[in-house]
Amino acid sequence: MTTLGLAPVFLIIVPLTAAFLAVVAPWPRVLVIGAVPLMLALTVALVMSVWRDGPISIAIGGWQAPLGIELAAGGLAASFLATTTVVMTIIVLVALPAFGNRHGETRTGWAFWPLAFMMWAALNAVFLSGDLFNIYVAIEFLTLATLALVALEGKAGTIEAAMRYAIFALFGSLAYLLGVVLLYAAHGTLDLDLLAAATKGDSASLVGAALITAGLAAKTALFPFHAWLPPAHAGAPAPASAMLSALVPKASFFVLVQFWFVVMPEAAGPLFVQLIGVLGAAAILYGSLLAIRQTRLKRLIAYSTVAQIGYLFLVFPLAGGDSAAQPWSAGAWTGAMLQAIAHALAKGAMFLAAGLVVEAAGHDRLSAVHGLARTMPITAFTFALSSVTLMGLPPSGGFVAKYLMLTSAFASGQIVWALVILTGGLLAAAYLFRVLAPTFLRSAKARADIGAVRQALPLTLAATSILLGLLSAQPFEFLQIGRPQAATGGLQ
Amino acid sequence: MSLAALFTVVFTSAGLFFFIAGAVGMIRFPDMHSRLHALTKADNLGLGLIVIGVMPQVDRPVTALKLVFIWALALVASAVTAQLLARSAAPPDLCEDG
Amino acid sequence: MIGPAFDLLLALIVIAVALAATLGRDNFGAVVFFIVYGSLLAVAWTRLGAVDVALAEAAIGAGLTGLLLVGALARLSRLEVFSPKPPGAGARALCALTAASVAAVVAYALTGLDPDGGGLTETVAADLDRSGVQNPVTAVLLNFRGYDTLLESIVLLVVLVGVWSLAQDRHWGGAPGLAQHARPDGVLATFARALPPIGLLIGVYVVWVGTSEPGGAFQGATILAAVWLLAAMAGLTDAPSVTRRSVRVIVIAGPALFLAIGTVGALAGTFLALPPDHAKRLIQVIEAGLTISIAATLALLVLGFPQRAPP
Amino acid sequence: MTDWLLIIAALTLVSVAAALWRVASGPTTVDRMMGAQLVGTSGVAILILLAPTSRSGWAALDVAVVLALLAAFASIAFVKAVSRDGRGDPEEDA
Amino acid sequence: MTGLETSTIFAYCGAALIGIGIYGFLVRRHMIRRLIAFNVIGSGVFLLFGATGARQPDLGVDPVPQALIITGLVVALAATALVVALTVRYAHLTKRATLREDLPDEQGGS
Repeated sequence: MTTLGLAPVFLIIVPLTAAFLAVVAPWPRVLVIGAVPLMLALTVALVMSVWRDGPISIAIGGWQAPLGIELAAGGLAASFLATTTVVMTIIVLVALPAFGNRHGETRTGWAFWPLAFMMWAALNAVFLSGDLFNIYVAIEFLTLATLALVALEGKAGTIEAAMRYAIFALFGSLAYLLGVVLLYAAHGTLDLDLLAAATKGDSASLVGAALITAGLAAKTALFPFHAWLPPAHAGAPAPASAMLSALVPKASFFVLVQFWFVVMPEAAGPLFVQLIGVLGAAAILYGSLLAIRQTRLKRLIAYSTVAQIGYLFLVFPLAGGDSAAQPWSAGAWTGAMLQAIAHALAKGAMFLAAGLVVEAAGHDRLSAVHGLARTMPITAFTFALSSVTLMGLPPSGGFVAKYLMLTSAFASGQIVWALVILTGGLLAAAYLFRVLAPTFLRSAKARADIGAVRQALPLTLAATSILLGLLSAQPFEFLQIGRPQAATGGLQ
Repeated sequence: MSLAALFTVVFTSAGLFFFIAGAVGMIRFPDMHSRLHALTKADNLGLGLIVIGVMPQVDRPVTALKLVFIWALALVASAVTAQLLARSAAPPDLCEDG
Repeated sequence: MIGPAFDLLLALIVIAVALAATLGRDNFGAVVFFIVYGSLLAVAWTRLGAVDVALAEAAIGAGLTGLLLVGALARLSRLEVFSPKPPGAGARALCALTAASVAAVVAYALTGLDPDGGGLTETVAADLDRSGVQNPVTAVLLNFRGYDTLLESIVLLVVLVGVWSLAQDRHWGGAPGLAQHARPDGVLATFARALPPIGLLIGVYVVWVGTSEPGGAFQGATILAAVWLLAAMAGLTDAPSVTRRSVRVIVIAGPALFLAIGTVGALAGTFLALPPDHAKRLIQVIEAGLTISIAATLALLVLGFPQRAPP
Repeated sequence: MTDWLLIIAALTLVSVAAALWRVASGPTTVDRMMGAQLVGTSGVAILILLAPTSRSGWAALDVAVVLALLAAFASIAFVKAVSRDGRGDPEEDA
Repeated sequence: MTGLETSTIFAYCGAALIGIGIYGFLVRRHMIRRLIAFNVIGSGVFLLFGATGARQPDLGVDPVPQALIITGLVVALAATALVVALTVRYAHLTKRATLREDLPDEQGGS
């Protein structure tokens, strides 16, 4: 096997090893310096391999499905893995000063690192997995690491947020697991590709699919299961918030897309895809309206996540069901995936920048951003660039994503979704200007001085989200590698 | 019916009798200490008789040994818990949830 | 005829116990019912012929989860927590309707299943002699789907980090839970001195037979954890400080060893490959490592976060 | 013989239902624990009765071993929890 | 699956347990009670899984569900332990073992 072929498994092995070491000894600096370059190299290797040779498939332990577990990475998985690598790299670099254990080991300084590396491993495990039960274990792994990070501050509010999240997450995992059980009972396999090949008109498969969808929707915080998200994402320490908001919901969304576009595309009836679309639209509008009303910086950003996640679900009415066979489906599907990536980059940048602002101001009321353009211009610029992506303005990645979805909505004659996308953009402008406009006000005095390097790190993420729009042709092409061709008949 | 089968029938029935007697005692006896007494009867005698009753059916000597071991374990555990529970001055109820 | 009658009776009792555990007003009664529930389920698993699961259910459901919940409820009641009003009759009826419809839909899904579906039984049997072990469940857990098991052992670790991180900052470096004590010559202490050797024997036996007969690392580790907790409850031993390097090495050792063996395979070409000639030995090594780490982790999880200042 | 053992097991199960009544009605928590203890022992007895009838052979006996070993633990956790300071034992308080 | 075999009886028993657990999960407020309900649902799912794997008595129980159930039991125990710890810590801080019902943000700002 070539070195390139080893990249996927080492994307799991390396962060796990780092997590083990982080449990034993509080030396994050060494771990970050050791693990980050390796992860970047492995990601480049994986992306190049997928780009050159197409989708990768690995039978773990040499046992082929259905007996064993197979890992798989096409363009979509590789893109999400690469996004994770970029976002996590910046996050761990930003987190080093705060959780550096410079004066001996502290509680948070110790706990943050195993959790961060385990979360990284869990995300990669979800994106690579080609087995329904293995995905269950990986998602539980991710959920429990998330839960611990949400509670890390140790205040009553953050622990309550963690408990609320736990209630949704536990319910979601059981629903997903029950769905998996029913699918296995009906077809005797857990492998995504083998399940895709099986005929699935029976009651167990349909009930299983519904349960899997409900479970994953609860974990992705799709409206009306969103109530846990804002307190959880806003209450965590800023680097953790960045992971939670930028990456964690993408994992369950990724599985949902795999499930509906690879495993059971034929079961996505018109009523189902429209229902999911309505929930996504509700999330966009409701999340945006609540974001406008927030008075705290991190809460506002968290509600923006509720809204931005809503866009992802428009992939179902635009590219699923009847639309799957239509010419516009590729654009809509790719647009939604680009939205996931662009949002990950922009939201990661925004939460990290917010963390710096909170650190400088000593509080997280919206007034913390007053005068930012003068006191912390790099951070103000980070806010501005990520806002461009979140609003969907050219030339950002968010623009390309929303533009692709918009044109598909028009092409398919589903004007309602186009209106929702446009309204969502206007509402995003409304809540983001509440952050951006005051940066030019006269400022209150900042309490702490934040170095230029620490400010520049989130900026690179925001800049990457813009770059995604400028280079949109290559990402578009890359996402098509191994894209499920749902339009092969059997559509309702 | 073979002798071994008859043996099993007699002893398992006797064991069952003590379990039922213990359960009836649990329901009928008025105070906690006499209920505890009923419990230990079922634990010790009921389980013991059933172990003896199943003995002729074993496949290997080691299984018989295991059966005796289970009985001994249950005997010790029940003696300890009975002792501790009897001494424990517990509040009537810890807390309620609607 | 007798078989199904027994099963039906057992199923009804299990359902009644589950109802009591969820419907009863008394919290402590609910926990007691839940412990009972675990032992009844162990019987149900035995009836189904899934003895490996029955062992796990007896050790986890009836054993460790019971310890965890009894301890937690006692701590909460000492804090005299606030009890909210129960939801109104209308809300309860709506919840009951939701729950009943989910159960009905699941039951409907079951009616559509092929009554002869054999799953992967034959596939596993066909490759069993290349797995290195004779117990098919162990073969699936440690070889065919060893990757799941690797991740699962790390899930326990992530939870341990999460639980410890709930300590107050001033307690960081202290030992988990509270110091326990008992009358040194009392029944409890005597029992706790006598039982560990027996428990150790049973735990190791359950792990050991796991390669050929029902049993394995998880069941054995749970038993070991429970026995150690008994000694801790009797004040005979105490949990070590969470900052002790040795404790941390013990909790990661098993998963790290498993990962290391998998990585060697990856460097040789296949992640987590166990060559058939060495599979048995490797599985035994992995199981031994996992047993130690899982037993330590589970025991520490039940004790909870540090509540004592470092000495 | 299989049928006979199953009949005895089923009837032991009926006695479990009686013990459950005690768990449900209390009145004290000690009564509930006692009921649970009886259910645990009955479970051990049922497993012993099932072992010769089970498809998996006498392996079911190992489940009985584990249950017998761990059945006492919940009661011990309980008596400790209700002791004076929540971490002692009833014999200290006496 | 229909009829009166061991596997069928316990498969439907599993479905019933899932329903009972969901009711408890929705109605109960005390976190320990919710955890019990969560575990009841979980055991229902596992029982259903194991029972559907035992449909052919002459083949024995499918070892794959058995292995996955053992994995699932451990994951459920881990989740339970974490939520118990969260609840105890929360009760230390607030004297509550239940979540507040109102969500301040949804009414606007906090």
